[in-house]
Amino acid sequence: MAAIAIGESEWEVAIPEKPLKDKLYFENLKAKVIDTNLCSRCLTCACICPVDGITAVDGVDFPDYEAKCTDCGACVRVCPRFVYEPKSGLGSYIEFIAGRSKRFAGQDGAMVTELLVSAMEMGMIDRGLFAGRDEKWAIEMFHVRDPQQLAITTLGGTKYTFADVLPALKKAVRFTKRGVGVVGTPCIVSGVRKLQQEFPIFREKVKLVVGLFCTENFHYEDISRYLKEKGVDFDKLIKTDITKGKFIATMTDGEVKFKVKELEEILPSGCNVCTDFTAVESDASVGSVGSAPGFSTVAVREEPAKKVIEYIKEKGYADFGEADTSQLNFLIGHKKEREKNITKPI
Amino acid sequence: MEGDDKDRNIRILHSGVLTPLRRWGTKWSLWPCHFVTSCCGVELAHAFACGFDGERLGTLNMGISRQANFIIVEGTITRKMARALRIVWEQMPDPKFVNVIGACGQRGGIFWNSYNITRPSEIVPVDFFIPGCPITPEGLLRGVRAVQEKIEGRDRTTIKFKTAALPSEEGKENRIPTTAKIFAPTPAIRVDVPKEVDWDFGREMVKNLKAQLGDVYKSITITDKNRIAIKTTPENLVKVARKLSDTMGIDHAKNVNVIDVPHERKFIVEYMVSSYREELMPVIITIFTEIGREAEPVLSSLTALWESGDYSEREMHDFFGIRFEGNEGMNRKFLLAPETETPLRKDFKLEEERYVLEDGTPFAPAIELPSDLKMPLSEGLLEEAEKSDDFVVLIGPHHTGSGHLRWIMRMKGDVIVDVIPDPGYVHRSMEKLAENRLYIQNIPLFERANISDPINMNLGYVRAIEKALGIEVPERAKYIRTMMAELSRMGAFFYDSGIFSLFTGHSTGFMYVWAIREMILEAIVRMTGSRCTPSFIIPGGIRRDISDDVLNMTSNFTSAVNKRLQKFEDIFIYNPVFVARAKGVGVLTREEAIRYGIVGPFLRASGVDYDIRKVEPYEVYDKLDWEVTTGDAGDCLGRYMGRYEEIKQSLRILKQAVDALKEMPRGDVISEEVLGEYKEASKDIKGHLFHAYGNLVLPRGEWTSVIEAGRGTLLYSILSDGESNVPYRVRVVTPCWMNLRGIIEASKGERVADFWTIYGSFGYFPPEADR
Amino acid sequence: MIDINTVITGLGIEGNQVSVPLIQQMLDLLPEIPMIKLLISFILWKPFFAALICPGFATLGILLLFFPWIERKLCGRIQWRVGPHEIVWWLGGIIQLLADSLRFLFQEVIVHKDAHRPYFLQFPFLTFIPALLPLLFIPAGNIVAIETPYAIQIILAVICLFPLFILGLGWASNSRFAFIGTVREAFMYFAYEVPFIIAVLGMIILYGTSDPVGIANKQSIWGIILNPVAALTFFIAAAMATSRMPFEIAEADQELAAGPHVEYSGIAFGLIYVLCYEKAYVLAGLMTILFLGGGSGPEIAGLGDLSGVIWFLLKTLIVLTTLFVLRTIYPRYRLDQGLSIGWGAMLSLSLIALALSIALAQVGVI
Amino acid sequence: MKKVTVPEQSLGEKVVKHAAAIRVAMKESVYPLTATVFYPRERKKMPDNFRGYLMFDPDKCISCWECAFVCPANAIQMKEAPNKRYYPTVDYGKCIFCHFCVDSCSGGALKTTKIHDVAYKDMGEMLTLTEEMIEEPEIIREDKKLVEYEIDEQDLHLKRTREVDTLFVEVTPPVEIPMVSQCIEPGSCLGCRICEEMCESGAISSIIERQVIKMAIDRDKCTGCGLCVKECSMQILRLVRK
Repeated sequence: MAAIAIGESEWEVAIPEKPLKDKLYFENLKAKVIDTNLCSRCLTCACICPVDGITAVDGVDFPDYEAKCTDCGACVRVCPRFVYEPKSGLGSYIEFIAGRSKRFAGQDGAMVTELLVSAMEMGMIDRGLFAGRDEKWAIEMFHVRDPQQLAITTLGGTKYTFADVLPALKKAVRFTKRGVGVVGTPCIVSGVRKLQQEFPIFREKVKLVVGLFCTENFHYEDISRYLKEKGVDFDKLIKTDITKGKFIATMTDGEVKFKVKELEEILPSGCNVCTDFTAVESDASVGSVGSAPGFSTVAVREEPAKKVIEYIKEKGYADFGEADTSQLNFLIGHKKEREKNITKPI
Repeated sequence: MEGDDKDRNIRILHSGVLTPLRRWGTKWSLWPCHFVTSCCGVELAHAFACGFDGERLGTLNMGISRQANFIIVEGTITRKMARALRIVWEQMPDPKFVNVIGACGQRGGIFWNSYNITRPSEIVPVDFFIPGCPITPEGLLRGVRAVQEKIEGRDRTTIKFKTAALPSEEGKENRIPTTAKIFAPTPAIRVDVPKEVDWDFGREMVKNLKAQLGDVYKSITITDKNRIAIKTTPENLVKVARKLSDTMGIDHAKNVNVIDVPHERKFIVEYMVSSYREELMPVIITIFTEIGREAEPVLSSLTALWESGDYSEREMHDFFGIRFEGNEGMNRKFLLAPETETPLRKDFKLEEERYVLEDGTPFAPAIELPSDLKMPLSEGLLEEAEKSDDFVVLIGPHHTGSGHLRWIMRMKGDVIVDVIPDPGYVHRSMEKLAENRLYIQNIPLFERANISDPINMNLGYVRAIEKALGIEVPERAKYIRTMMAELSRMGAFFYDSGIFSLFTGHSTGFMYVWAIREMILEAIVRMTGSRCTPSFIIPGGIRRDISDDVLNMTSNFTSAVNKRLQKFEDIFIYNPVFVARAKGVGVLTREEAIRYGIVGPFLRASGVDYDIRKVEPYEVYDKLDWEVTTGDAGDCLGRYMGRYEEIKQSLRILKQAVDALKEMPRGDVISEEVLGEYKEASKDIKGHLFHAYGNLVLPRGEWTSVIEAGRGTLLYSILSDGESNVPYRVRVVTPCWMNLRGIIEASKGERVADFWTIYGSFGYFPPEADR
Repeated sequence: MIDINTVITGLGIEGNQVSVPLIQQMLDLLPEIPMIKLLISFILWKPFFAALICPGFATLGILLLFFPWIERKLCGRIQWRVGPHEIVWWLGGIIQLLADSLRFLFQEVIVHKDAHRPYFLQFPFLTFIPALLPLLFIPAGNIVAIETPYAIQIILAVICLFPLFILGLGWASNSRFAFIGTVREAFMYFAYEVPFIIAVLGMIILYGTSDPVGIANKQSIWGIILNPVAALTFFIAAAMATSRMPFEIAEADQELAAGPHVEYSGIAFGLIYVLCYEKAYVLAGLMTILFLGGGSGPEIAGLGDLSGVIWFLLKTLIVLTTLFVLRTIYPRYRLDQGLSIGWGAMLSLSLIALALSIALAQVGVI
Repeated sequence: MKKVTVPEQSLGEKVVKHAAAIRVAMKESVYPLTATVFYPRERKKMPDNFRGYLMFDPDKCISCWECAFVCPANAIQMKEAPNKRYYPTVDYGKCIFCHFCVDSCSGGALKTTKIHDVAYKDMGEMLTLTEEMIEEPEIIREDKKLVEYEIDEQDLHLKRTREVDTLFVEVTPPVEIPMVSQCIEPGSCLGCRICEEMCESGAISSIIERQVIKMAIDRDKCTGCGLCVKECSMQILRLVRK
């Protein structure tokens, strides 16, 4: 075993100020983010909580926090919406292309899978965090360390449900040797960035953050209830998709279609204040809008993602085409409108 | 249950006429109905053999429950055995007493959270509990004395603790730590992780395989030296197997294994196959396929090609609910568990460890006890036997000559038509427990599969770990391991000789070899501190060096044993009556032996020159001068004489190893590679075992080690996910489990009394087979 | 007042007294308390002495209490251990069997529901008839209960009844192991009985008489030296008859869990347990008479008739011990092997013995 | 390779072998090689490294919980003492005497004894609390003699001496490997102070000064038990050489 670098015996930790002085940090978080409906349920707080107390069963909460909470303030430090700086627009990018994986089949061009697997092959990361689902379409997080594991059909495809990506990230960071790749909605991407900003260990270990284009996302309990009402049988459900303003649930024996607008009644409050459609903070964001059917739109923003895309091109793992940013503008604009929903902090 | 009052027997004794006489007579005439249920039976035998001779106390071992008045429950009572215990207890005349020896029968010992063990105290009223794992003979005799005292009216625990004050100065409130076990989330399970090894023959072989198999395989990987993994689809499995069998002469399956991967909704089913052709001997080919994780997935059986995999397939059916189409034994006979229970699936959870003592919490999970006393037979067996005019006798699980399994014997006159084994009475779910324990904690666990050959059990497991980590063990440790492994092999042989002589009715033979065993155990106890369960070999070496006195003693043993062995030879081995009993009985030809999957010395007795110590040498076997013993007879006497000759070779090895150790300067006995920061502990692990090994994690992949244990090929296959400090799956195939088939086939057509000769000649040790 | 001597003479027990010179004076000195004298006369009356004391019940009783101990101790010794010891350890556990029998006596007797209850309980007692009856005909020295010229034949006849009772035990038990055990017993019965009888017959021919006292007296050279073949046959047959190793085929602890006795418990088993010792005692006594010169031996000063008794007992014990030590030397044969030994080797041996006897008788050795 | 042949016994050989077997029995009945220990009245000497009942010294215990973690049978469970520290208790109804606990005890607080012959009349009694493990327990002993196995080049001999063996042994303390916990990446520290709560020796301290938590590890007090390392949520503590 290699010699371990001698560490420090004494060190200091800067902790944030508490707006509510004599309350615990979590109570501050609750008052400022959760109770004000700002919370996006990205669960960055659950990721960092040293006692693993924060859960998201029915809204983010910390049951029994009086007994368990160590009042370290980490949750406040990492919460992207504690001091909310809404982001929007297309963001900066190096390249804006459309791609279709030759190796994987999935939603559209399966470029998310391709990006992570290629990064794994390059040795940049040794695991990717994917959202899988169980028989009831509830999300379970998946650490993919081996492209072979992607044979599981439930990993690909959109679920339109919040995934506990970030709680899984902590374990991934703990186990990883080379690095972790994360896929997530814009809120999750912001959470990861915030973690990286606060804690060097995440800077070191999280190597690739792939964002997804996102208009809104739903809580599992809400959407499953809603879909059941619409007549979707989860045992037979194969995939879900949103195209052209319609939600399509494909089952073994038919389809259920309805307008996306109808879903607004179960729209989470966190999404209601989210203005980011393209995950501007990510290394690369991927989505179906803006490219031909069967292709995914990829906005390559940072150096790591660039390297991966080059690797893919070099190996010829994917077909590439032109992406049309203009198609995105409508949705970007649509999301930007939500800025008005943000109430000013206390 | 009714009448389960602990002091009822004492009341019976103390009432009625002539009470003092009754008490006195009962006190000195406690005849134990030796309820050999598990490995403590080995130590019980030591207590009643010449080393301690329990008969001195008037306790004459009696196999028959009607005539005994004392049960010594020797360890584990599984769900299946629970009924037998109750039946035996009910059969015994009043007044009767029960002692439970060994931790398994108390709060479960190392098997405390097993899904299959019960607590005897809930089945029968127990008078005394004797701790130990296994107990020492002294402990057992202390228990007998305690019962004698109880009969006299002094009912007491024989230890008194003094309560001392604990430090009471004010301290700070402390947090309770979480478990030391780390489970990786959604682990990546892969059987065929490729590995770069220097193995030209293998690369050549892979090339040939690819050419031969054509399109029926998915991938062929070299996973380690001498290990090849072939992936195929469930449909093509039989095709691959047939090609391998036809073109390469792969003639036996060493292992059938199933791995449950719930998060990927699949089972991996793997067959480890090999050949007894000279050049292919060390190679183990793993053929594996993935099938969907349903309630009862179906896969075609390979028993038509390799009958040796038969019992392992049945076992997998019990544990995972996978149906092997074409195997007749798909009837869930192993566990006598609820029909729907598939315990080795990952969603079957065991009780979690507790690290803080809480008042009023149970220590072991409560297991539902069987409610009736029926021990079911397979349907229609009796009717069918009656029609063909066969006589059916059920032998065991509590029978002087059955060991702890049940044999259903069909006979016509004095000729055996069929013997159907009903194993699993000592199934203690080792494989499941191993998935929930740290790597280091599994060392004592696997050792308990067979405490008559503990060091080989220990060595096999540790070697699999070392193989995975690529550790080179210090030379001195290697010699000590070899020495101990040979001692253990001798112990196993003498154990089997003793049982064999008992089975042929020769109690003197039993006593003589048990005296020799007593010497072996003395050597082991001085080396390690424990008689039967040393747990002495740890990854990277051994726990500590051994002293010169012990080396001298071991060296003396190699010559001292001859005197007693000579007498044993005269009175038992060359005794014309014994020769007449064993000669020409239960013959297995070379082909039969290979087909039925016989391993070890029993296979060699049928003429196959296969000894892993030569084929794939480990430790220092290749540096020492010794020979493999084979024979052509293939009968009971051949098997026995072959093993006897092997023991003489063992003495040779032992002598050489001890001499080398005496010459060798003292040095490290644990590899510094594995100790890391704690390398000062390389001479003695004392004080740093957990530091150094608690977080041992194996690289991803399946690591298979085979060693030659006392009774044959012992295979450990550890599947690691590369992140957890607990194994994902450990599969252990013990020689006795493989030999079970041989006993059945050799018995058919022989005379009834020959069954015990055959059974004895195979050295069957049920805890090892059932695990 | 009745003269006690008259009574004694009247009963006809006067002349047939065991004479022991050593205690004769003491007896003579006994005060003239009539009852005691009568009692002593009775006890010393030879038929009575034989039936009640030696070789009869008292000796048998003591033997049964101590012989298993001797056996267990000796076997223990040969097997490098100790045997029963701790019960009174300074005497080496000599009263072990007393404890065992007391335990059996007071233990519950279980009659399981499948058993034939009356027979199951009767047979252990009935079996005592063939076991005890021969004792009346076996002389210790010159002391014998019933003196008849056909004693040997009667003994043989009664002994041959013995296995029938064992069959009864097994049948009444109604258990599969007991069933197999009894069948094996029956097979073995026929296999050893024929050579056994022929061997004895040979000796009767040799001695020209079947009166045991006469036989004993005729052995100026012991029968075992005259006809060792017959002695060997007799000994092996005795081992078979008492189910000793290597012929413990019917009981076969490891195979049949003691065969016919498997279901017996408590005192019923206790009785069966001693039965085989009783039978062995009878056979050993017979062997002593036929081959070892009965009670003959150097006169022990002052013991008179008892000298013969002691020699007889000593020889019987030696035979018994040899018979029982066999179990430490041999494993057991298989049934078919046992049968082939019985019907093959032993039958031919017995015929050779018969021929030898006839030849010797012709030559007129005796 | 060595071929084993099974014995073919001719009639003559059979007789010889019969005679050999009988000779052994006769010889042994006169000069037996008895190897029996008369247990309740004698006691076999066990080596000093014998793995028997455990004894515990609270002064040496650093409450590192390792005995509880390593125990394969979960027989060792910790119990809070009046001084708020956790000390081990042993349930002999589960203990398998592997002594992994003794070998894991870096302070040498657990040590072995030669007690192994104990009968309990009740399973509840088998739980031995910390306070009962400190002083030497008494067991019922009837032995007056000590028997030692001696194996020389000829045979096994039983050496009997008229003495009563002491069951308690002096053990050598384990090799000391001084380790200390250090923070390898202070920047990632959350300031949750779990390590401080964990530390039973009080080596880790924290001071909150306005918006800064000052963490300090006292190198002298630190026992190197590794509990803080194990529990650190960010895994930024390491054990390093002192």
